[in-house]
Amino acid sequence: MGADVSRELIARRIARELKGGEVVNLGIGTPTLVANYITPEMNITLHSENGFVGLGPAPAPGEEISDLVNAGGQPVTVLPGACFFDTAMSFAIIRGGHIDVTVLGALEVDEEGSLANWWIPAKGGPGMGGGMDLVVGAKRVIVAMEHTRKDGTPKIVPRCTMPVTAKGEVDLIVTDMAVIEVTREGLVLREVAPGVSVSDVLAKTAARLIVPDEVKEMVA
Amino acid sequence: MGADVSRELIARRIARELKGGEVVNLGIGTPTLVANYITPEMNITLHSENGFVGLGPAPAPGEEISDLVNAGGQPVTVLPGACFFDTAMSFAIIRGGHIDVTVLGALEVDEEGSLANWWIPAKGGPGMGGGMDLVVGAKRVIVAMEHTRKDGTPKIVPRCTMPVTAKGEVDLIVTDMAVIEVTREGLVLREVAPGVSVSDVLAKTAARLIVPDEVKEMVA
Amino acid sequence: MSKVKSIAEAVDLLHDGMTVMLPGFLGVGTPKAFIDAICAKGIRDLTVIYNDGAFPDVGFGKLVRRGLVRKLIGTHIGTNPELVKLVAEKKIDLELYPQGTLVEKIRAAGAGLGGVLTPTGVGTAVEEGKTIMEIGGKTYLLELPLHADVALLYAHIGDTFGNLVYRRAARNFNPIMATAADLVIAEVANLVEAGEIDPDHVMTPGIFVDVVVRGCE
Amino acid sequence: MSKVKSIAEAVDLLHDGMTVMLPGFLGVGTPKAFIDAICAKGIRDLTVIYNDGAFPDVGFGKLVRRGLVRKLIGTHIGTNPELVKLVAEKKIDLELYPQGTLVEKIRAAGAGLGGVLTPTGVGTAVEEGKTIMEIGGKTYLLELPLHADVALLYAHIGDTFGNLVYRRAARNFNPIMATAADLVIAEVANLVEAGEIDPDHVMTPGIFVDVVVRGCE
Repeated sequence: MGADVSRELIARRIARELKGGEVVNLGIGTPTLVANYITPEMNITLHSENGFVGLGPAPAPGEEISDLVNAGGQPVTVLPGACFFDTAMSFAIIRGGHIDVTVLGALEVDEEGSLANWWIPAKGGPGMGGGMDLVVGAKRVIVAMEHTRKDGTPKIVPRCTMPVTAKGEVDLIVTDMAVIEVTREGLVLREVAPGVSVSDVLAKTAARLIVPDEVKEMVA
Repeated sequence: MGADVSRELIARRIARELKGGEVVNLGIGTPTLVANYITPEMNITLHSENGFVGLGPAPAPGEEISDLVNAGGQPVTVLPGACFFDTAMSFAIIRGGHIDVTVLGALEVDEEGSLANWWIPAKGGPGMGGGMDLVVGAKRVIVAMEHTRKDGTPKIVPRCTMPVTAKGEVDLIVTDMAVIEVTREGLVLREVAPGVSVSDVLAKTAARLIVPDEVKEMVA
Repeated sequence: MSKVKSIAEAVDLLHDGMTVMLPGFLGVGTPKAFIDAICAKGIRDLTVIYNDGAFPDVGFGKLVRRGLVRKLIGTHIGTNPELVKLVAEKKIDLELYPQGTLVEKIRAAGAGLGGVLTPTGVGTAVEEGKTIMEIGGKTYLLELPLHADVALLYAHIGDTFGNLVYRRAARNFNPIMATAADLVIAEVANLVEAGEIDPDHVMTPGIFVDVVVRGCE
Repeated sequence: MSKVKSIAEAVDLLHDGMTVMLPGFLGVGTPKAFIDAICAKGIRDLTVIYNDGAFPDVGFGKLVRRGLVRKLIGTHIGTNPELVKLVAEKKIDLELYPQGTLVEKIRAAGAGLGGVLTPTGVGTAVEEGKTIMEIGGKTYLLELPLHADVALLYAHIGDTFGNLVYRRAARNFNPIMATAADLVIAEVANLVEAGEIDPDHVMTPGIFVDVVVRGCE
């Protein structure tokens, strides 16, 4: 499966997790692609942490507005019912539990649902931005990522080795190979991608995975 | 001196304390009268803790607007340059040191500049409202009050006997008899009202008063 | 999807014993039609978070007169002699905070903060029972979040998604209370379609509002 | 009394070594003309409170490229490779906070709070050196106020008294930083007379603003 195809699979699968009326924040990268699979009928409101809700699609070329970008700095539009606010309000929304679902990438996720997705700058990483607040504040945290690093080493590990973004806040992990739920008992394998077997997933996962009797095929 | 005349004297004298460009909050009662002696040339901005700056005079009869009242609930107007905000911002302005002068009444003031102007409701008083924040937050606190209670007993006392609004925050006391400054050394008598002698003031004050060589006549 | 309901439908979402956030300052900024509906239905035993005592026949004062209030969490009751009397007779409980503290407690609940440190009240009766902290040579009180079951807002304009615009001094506690209750009901004087309010002019984002009802001016 | 000055007059109020609050998110909401004036004059050794690294040729990035920044207090630098390199080489100091924490620290300074308790960062490197408090079974970090010598705002509309209106996502840190600096200078794209902005639409009250300069769109 190519990288684009697997990113699309992840994004489509995550879109199916969203429920009508929910307020959702999509992180940069693969999470942003989830927006492509959200239809108006789903009645989802997208939050952009730089200061608005009602995020819409990219503008037509030439119709960009300088003051209207998403959290990745790309020109965007807003939908009817959108509104703008300051950073204090934006993070009151985030930290105060008013975001139903946040979707974000990760470098590592562990058995306790802790995740690492930023790096101490002294070691070359960019800083945490708004990610730590999103992970702590959102009612539901979904991680969207490749199942392994480029060199094939597992990103789902017994215990994060990198600086964590938050402890025990992840609810669901969606990768190009599997859907894994974080439960009190540990990580439970819920679905495998088309053409991927349970043993494939186990081989590429360093963390202990609970495999229930029924593991479905991932429907995207 | 009648009560109206003395209230007017106090209000006029306090107006002379205000400097160009200052943001001022006037409490209910005598402090409100200070507004009558503020001219546009003085370039003073009045803050109303229920949510705006740029407080103007009372509207002409019949021109009251239901959503526009001052902190005493009376219909008011706003001046050009006014703006409205919510209570969080209003008290961020107050507590954050963005009010230059607050003028308010008091039941008691003491030698340390502590004041009492609310009563525990169980004992029959109304509650502190926004007064405690104003006294703590404003850069300068001016108390406007009658020098004594109606029965002639002093309101300026060695130590407040009623529940205090704040400790050591009062800067200046303006009464119908005197202007008294709160200093590190204690209360200093700065001015006496026309027709009032220093010994009159001392007789009506329970707190220790420092009397400097020069005590001016209060000019209103 | 519209959030508009009738007042009757919205009042049915309330029940006896609730903790209710009610914005307003001496009645300005308090929903009128909704208060009348609560009085008509007689939802009682309410803990109300409201700034002041209003007046006996205005806003919160109507709930008091109708005997529906068990407790007030507020800052000042002096404008309502009926309330002062009921408090003195211990028929209504009263929990007082400085106004700036009350609004920060509500904001903290809405913003997911565990508390804020305020200098207001230090050295006074307000500090009783509270954690006192010294930071950089200054003394502060730790004030904890204050949350409610329901907030009843009043806006001059509201759209079908719940975006709200307040007018003049009627804004006061409305935008803050909107963030700190499980259920948020907004009475709006003027109802418009989503998209009709300039997104820069919205004062309360619709995501905070669950139900919109038509009120009166 | 008008607060309007020329950019040259306003830049003269700054000096080397200042702590500067700069609103903006990847450059959107940052004053452009004023940044250019600082670069032209070469005011250096600045500690800048700014959300991110912007881009090398945009806003805060221009100050970095010009060698004027000693330290950044922010949340994320990944979009500016030049800054990342300077930080790695220890030529620019970096103090990182979660974005929601950074804005609350600034708000606390402006609102006279001694600090706020946030759950963000608990159990991470962010908690190092901070007071940790447990309240109601939940763990919080105490975050202290962050104040600056000067804040440089950018508004779409400003009046001669300093009342400001921001446009779309350019609002971000502007209204909060307006409250937390000794000197507040606002670059406005459109300058109007006091009274021309609807008092309900003002986003930053003019009482916070000391100087207004005309900028560009």
